[in-house]
Amino acid sequence: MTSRYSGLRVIKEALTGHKGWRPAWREPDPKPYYDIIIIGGGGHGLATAHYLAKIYGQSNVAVIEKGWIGGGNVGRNTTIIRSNYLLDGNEPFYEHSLKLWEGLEQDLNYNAMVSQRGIINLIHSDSQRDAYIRRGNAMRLNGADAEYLDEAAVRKEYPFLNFNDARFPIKGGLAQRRGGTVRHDAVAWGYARSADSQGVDILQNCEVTGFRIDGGVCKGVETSRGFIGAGKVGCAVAGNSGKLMSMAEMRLPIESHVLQAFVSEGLKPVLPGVITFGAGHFYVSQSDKGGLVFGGDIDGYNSYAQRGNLPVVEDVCESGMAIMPMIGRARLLRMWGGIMDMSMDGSPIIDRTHIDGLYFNGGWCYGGFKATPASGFAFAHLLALDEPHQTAKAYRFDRFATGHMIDEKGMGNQPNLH
Amino acid sequence: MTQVNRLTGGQIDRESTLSFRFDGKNFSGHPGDTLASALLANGVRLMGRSFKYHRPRGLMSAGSEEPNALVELRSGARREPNTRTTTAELFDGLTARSQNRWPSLAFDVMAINDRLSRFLTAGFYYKTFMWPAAFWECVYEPIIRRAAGLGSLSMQADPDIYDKGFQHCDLLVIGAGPAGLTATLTAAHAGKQVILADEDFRMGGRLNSGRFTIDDMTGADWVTKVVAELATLPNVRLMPRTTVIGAFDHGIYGALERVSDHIAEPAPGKPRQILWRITAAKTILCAGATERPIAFENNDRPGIMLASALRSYANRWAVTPAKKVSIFTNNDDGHRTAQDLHRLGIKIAAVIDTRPDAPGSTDYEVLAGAEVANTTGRLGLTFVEVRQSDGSMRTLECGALGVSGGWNPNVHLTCHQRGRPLWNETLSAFLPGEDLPPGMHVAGAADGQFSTHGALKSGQQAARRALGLRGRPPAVPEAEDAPVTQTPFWYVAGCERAWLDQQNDVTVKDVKLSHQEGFRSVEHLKRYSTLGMATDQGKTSNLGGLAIMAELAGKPIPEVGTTIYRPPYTPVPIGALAGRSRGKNFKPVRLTPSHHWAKERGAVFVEVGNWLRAQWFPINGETHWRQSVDREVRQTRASVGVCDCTTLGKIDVQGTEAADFLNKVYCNGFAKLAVGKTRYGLMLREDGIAMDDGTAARLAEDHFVVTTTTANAAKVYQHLEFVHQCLFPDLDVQLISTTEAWAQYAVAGPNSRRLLKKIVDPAFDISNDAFPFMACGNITICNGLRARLFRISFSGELAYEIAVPSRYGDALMRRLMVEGEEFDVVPYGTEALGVMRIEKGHAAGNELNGTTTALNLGMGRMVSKKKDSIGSKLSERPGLNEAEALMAVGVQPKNAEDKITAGGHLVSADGPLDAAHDQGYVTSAAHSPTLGKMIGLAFLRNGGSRHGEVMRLASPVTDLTVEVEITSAHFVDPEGERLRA
Amino acid sequence: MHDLIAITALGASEPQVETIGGITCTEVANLALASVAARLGGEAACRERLASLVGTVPAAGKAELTGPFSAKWVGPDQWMVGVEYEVQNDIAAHVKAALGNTASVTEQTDAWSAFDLSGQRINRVLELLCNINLSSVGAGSAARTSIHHLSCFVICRVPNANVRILGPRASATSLHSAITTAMRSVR
Amino acid sequence: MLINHPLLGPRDSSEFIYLGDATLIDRPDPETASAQDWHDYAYLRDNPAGPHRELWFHEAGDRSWLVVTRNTVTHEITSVELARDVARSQGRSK
Repeated sequence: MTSRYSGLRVIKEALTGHKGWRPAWREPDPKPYYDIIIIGGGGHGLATAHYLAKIYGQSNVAVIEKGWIGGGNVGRNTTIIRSNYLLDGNEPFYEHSLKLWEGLEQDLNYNAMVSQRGIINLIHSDSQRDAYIRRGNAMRLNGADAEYLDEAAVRKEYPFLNFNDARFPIKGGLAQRRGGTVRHDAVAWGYARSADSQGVDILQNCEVTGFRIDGGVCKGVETSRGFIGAGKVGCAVAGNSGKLMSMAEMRLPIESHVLQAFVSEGLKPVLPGVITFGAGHFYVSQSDKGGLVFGGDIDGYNSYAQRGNLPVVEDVCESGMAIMPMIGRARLLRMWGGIMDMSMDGSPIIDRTHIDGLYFNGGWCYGGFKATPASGFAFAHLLALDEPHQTAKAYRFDRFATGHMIDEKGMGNQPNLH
Repeated sequence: MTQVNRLTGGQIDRESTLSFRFDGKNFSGHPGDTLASALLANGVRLMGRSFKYHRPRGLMSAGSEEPNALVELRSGARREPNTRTTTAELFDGLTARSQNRWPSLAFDVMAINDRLSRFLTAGFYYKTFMWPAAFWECVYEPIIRRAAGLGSLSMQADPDIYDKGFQHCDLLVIGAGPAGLTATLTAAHAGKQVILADEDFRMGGRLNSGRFTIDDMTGADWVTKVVAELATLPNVRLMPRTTVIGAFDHGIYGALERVSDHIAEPAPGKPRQILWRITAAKTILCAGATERPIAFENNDRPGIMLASALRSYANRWAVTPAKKVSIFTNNDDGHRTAQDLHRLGIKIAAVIDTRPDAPGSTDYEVLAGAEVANTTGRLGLTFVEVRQSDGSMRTLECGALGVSGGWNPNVHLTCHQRGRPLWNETLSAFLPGEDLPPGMHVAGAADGQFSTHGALKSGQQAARRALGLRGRPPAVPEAEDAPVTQTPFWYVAGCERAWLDQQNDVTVKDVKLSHQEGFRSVEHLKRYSTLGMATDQGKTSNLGGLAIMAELAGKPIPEVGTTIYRPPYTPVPIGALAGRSRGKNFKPVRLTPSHHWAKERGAVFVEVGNWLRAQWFPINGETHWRQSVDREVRQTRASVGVCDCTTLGKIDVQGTEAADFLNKVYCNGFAKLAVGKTRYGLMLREDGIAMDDGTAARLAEDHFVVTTTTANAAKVYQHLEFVHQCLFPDLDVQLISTTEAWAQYAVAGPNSRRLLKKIVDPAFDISNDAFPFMACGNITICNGLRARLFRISFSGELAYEIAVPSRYGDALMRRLMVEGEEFDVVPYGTEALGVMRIEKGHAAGNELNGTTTALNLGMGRMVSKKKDSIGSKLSERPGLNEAEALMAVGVQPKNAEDKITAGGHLVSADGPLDAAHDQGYVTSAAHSPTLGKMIGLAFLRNGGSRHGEVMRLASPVTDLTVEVEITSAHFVDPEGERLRA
Repeated sequence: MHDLIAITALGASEPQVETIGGITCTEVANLALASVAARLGGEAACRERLASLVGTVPAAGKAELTGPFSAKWVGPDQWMVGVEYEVQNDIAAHVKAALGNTASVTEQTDAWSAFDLSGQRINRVLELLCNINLSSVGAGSAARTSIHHLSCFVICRVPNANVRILGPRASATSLHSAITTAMRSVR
Repeated sequence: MLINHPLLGPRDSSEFIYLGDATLIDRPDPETASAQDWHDYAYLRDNPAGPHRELWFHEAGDRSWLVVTRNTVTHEITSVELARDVARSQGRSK
């Protein structure tokens, strides 16, 4: 079991040569059986394990990860948290997530640097303003915070934006002050350390090669480290959901796409919070190390390659220069690609499958990071009690058959448009 | 200040002198200098501060791998933070400023962090700053953020321009060292289109930095000769100052050419840089190798640098950081550096060689089996403490220490498509793996060919292999061919504060702590300790950290992992990736045929997609847009108005089965539409949701003109082609977009017919009987101009849309204004258009928002059950047909003074204002001059049967809550008498 | 004859001509265009009649520029026919008459703006504008590609010396400025 | 990426617009298909990690819809066909 972190502890260790620090989590061997197995040692899987142990008293739990924990999308994203959603199926869920973020450090005894510096969506046209006002109102009616800023207010708060020769002038913005950023890797490590300290086994370098299903019941998983039995198996491998679930002969309302993200060289602080361009594909924030962390649209074609191509890089930088011409001489330092579970309506799925004992969590599109706590919470709830969590009732597999899509963007059944 | 450290020789032009400023002091250098070499020449060793501990730092390298000597180059709006002094070419008047220090580079108060270093270990911040919870936001984080970053932005718009371009070639050669040059020669002589790109401003690679001879000339002279020859060949494109930044799919490479960075500012109209997208059938990577350091206590002082860098500065730039230097090496190449320096008259204090069997020298002392234990010198190296083979300590006085730990091939681009480099035991280095990007070959030092001869030869061979050349190759020039072995020596045993990543201040101690806390995979190590995450992308630090982790884990290096490299090879200005698409040129503009006329009229324009449309036409005395819009509406409804609606998409649908085709893409029927008639059509997506609406006019049995909304024109055309090519390939139908071919104007209002009669040629009868509502046809106007006339109405008035070839649009508008004077004709813009369509209850973009069905829009009955059409089946799903489904309604304020806000939600009359009582939302709102109050269109649960109900319109974000009455969406002329008049 | 006065795509009464560094960009205003799409089953007949109108029917990616009537390939069994506006201002009717029911013909004259680029080594300009392998471009090649986010035709008369660029008429101003800024940067 | 257009040769992928899995050609028969068939057609995907037949539209080019066979792991393109020909070969007509 891991001992607590604290400022005093850091000082004490510093004075005694840091001899006392122990591994943040154990490296146990797999047990033959667990009550619950979570496939996927990313943010969602590790969060699920943490809440299973902490909220639902389940500790005979394993998280199995094919590589190293936190190596997927939680380790390669633009670290934004927000709950600025429009539809009733989404907003309460993401607001729940934001509330969990707000208490995360205390909950995990790990400083993931949740930084609520605010997020603003810029508005460039009248119909866009109408849509954002509708969204802001939906947020407020759901108990979240939202603020409409007119052009003058935006100019005051973000004087460095392009108000002079913008092709699509800034006409206002919708702000959520409680939005912000989080040190993404620390989220995975914090959940892992906490889950581990509550008895959860984290099994790294353990790849699932198949499900053992007899009589329509899932009995466990075949892995590169042998068969592991389980009462219930929860899949949380967004990005690779298609690959994994095909082992259970399931086809999903999901395509895998690549989303690129970028970081600039470290710069002295210039950005107050997260800014989203409304007339192109660009959103940006600045990390605590000073790098501009930014991204845009997905490349748009199915891919598991974890890398993208130049046209999207250029498109993102064009949009960036369109609203922030002062970043022209800042240099793009790193670019990377993550695999996104792009779902058919742009919203996730947290649901049972038709196979008893097999549960699914995925379809996060590129909104997965901000959802990490609530997703883990809701998935833990479903796994522990076999019924959906209050905030995740709408995330069903059958919503496409019944016509209850949750389509924030109104793009229909074309995943790369969400 | 004079150039005290300038030596003889070198590839600089001593004829002319350049002056420059660093931190306010004046210095001088020569053409051919980099800022780094010029500063060294002037005796400057201290050039920067590290990120975390603010340690004094000088040059580590002579190339783009430089982690320490970064400056803010240039001033004002052209300030470039984090610029490497080692790659910045010197120009007259250059100004540079050191970074991340206060108040000065020599005295930086933040250096206190160095004293606190034991507290600021890897990942310390994850363990603290948590109490009290509120303090993170308001106390801790602001402090951390203030310390963030190195250089700072000017916060002004980048004044320079950037171009982008495309090139195609048979062979792209990356790197103009010995291998790259022979590869290029070979391909060039074979008549291939070749591009040779090199990041340096002088081609030749390390041949410029050493004293190698090729055949009977010096390496540098050989380079000059070869480059001169290549320059004369038409099929060769030489691109110095060009960094290939990434290898992308299918042989597409990104390359950044620095066109004007070597001069004070770009010539007028000329770009600062060009981003090239090079499509190469084959590629040869000749990126060379980077020398690797050895970690030892306090190995980061100014004056301590890579031995090869010392050699480059001495040979190429004729400078040395100090008159007396030592070398610390584990291989023969370190001795080569010592010899070169000795020849140039620099005193070698000693060569410290970790190997007991180190080669001796008669020119200087060699300490075999020795190692550097520590160093001293606060702002620059003064002494080196050496632990000799017998364990005794010895102190050497010297101002510079060259460190050589062997060489790492620059395999970066081989990894850009997730290829993995392979560990090579004899070189104890990673070499290019098997899974190279398709079409890529590797040669020279990048492929582990460390001897000059080996490099020359492998370049030629790679080119022959890549291009499949036959026949006997010409002889490879004579050059040194010493066998190279590298025995790993990563760090001096027992060192703690020994830097691996100098910019991010990651030391051996930090790697040990990461291991102790379980962050043992290379991915965890990087993320936890920030090793290799600095602006140098870990070029000199990753392998050292990896090696130490491997030792701690008791595993071979490849098992701990290889960090796979991603683009860009070196950081790229965001402006260069954006190119010309910025500011007003971010996206092309689309102008309507009446644009120039409208501009004369003083119209206010609005962006609609890429279109610029007249929003309203203010006239004298009008101080508020509402006045203009109300007038335009009133005048149109009272007499006649004209509006440019060219932006609506127009698609020509022809073919003997055109009608059958439209029957499939519209949910309502078109088979029976008569020639000369127009019909409103609603298009669904296959998922049953409304995609777009418009009209289809049947000009002939086999000819329709379909209109789309402005926003969806491209999407609808794409959809129609999909339905035709992919679903019904044997329908005889042809689709052509003709949006811009025709200038199309709405002429609306009770007097519209009388106005049109004045321009429509008499041969065409447009009376109500001859040309009733929804009629259409080809006509001529103004005595013979071809035109099309459609009797359709968006405003609800008697109205037409008339179309003429675009070139005559301007003239037609002017003519309508003249002929219309007697009717007091008014031009109206998109605002008045919007007001009138809301008054009439017509759906538009705000209603067709991608989530609404025909049912929601009040057109449920339009979806024909008699035929199959796109979307008809899935529109039948229960969730889309619930009793509580949203239905289009109108809303009016109970109190006529009250405001209606689009985006406001309809909440039940009583109960709390919350999601549970949310019943719908307002999509569009406007002030109706006709009704004298604000009105809106909305979607309301089961709205069809709730007319007359009173609800609350709540818009918390605009601080609005008003009582509204639910009404029909048709506020004006619900029976449609006017448009049939 | 009607008395309405036409304006060019750039909005003036006369075509615009600009010469920068030995390269000239000329707005072309006297070009009449009609698109031709063969009817299903009428492909062969359509080609036959089209040949008699324009000479040889251009293959994919090619243009026929010899006779008074030019033609370029725009898609499978689709071509664009051009002629000087003065010669035939109602080109659609003329072409339809020639092709009868073998093809659908659509007036395209004012859907496009055209610019002739001529001078020394104009490939230096083109390589900044569009992704075409210029070394493989010969006389009579007609590529459709993106220029400054616009879908354009690049039709080669004399390699590296004379090309015609067709772009959407409504965006003529943006296209023209993209071409001339590129001319400036290679000057 | 480069898409080797069957008529025009290699063209940059930025000239194209991507739609998705080529099974979108197999629109169910409105006469016989069940609600389940329509759901599966519109919403379920194989989403393979490997060769994938997919639809691209040459938007800035000749307006052809293409069926491209591309490996979703390596991005290697092994075949490009005109969607119209593919549709016909799969029995689609009018």
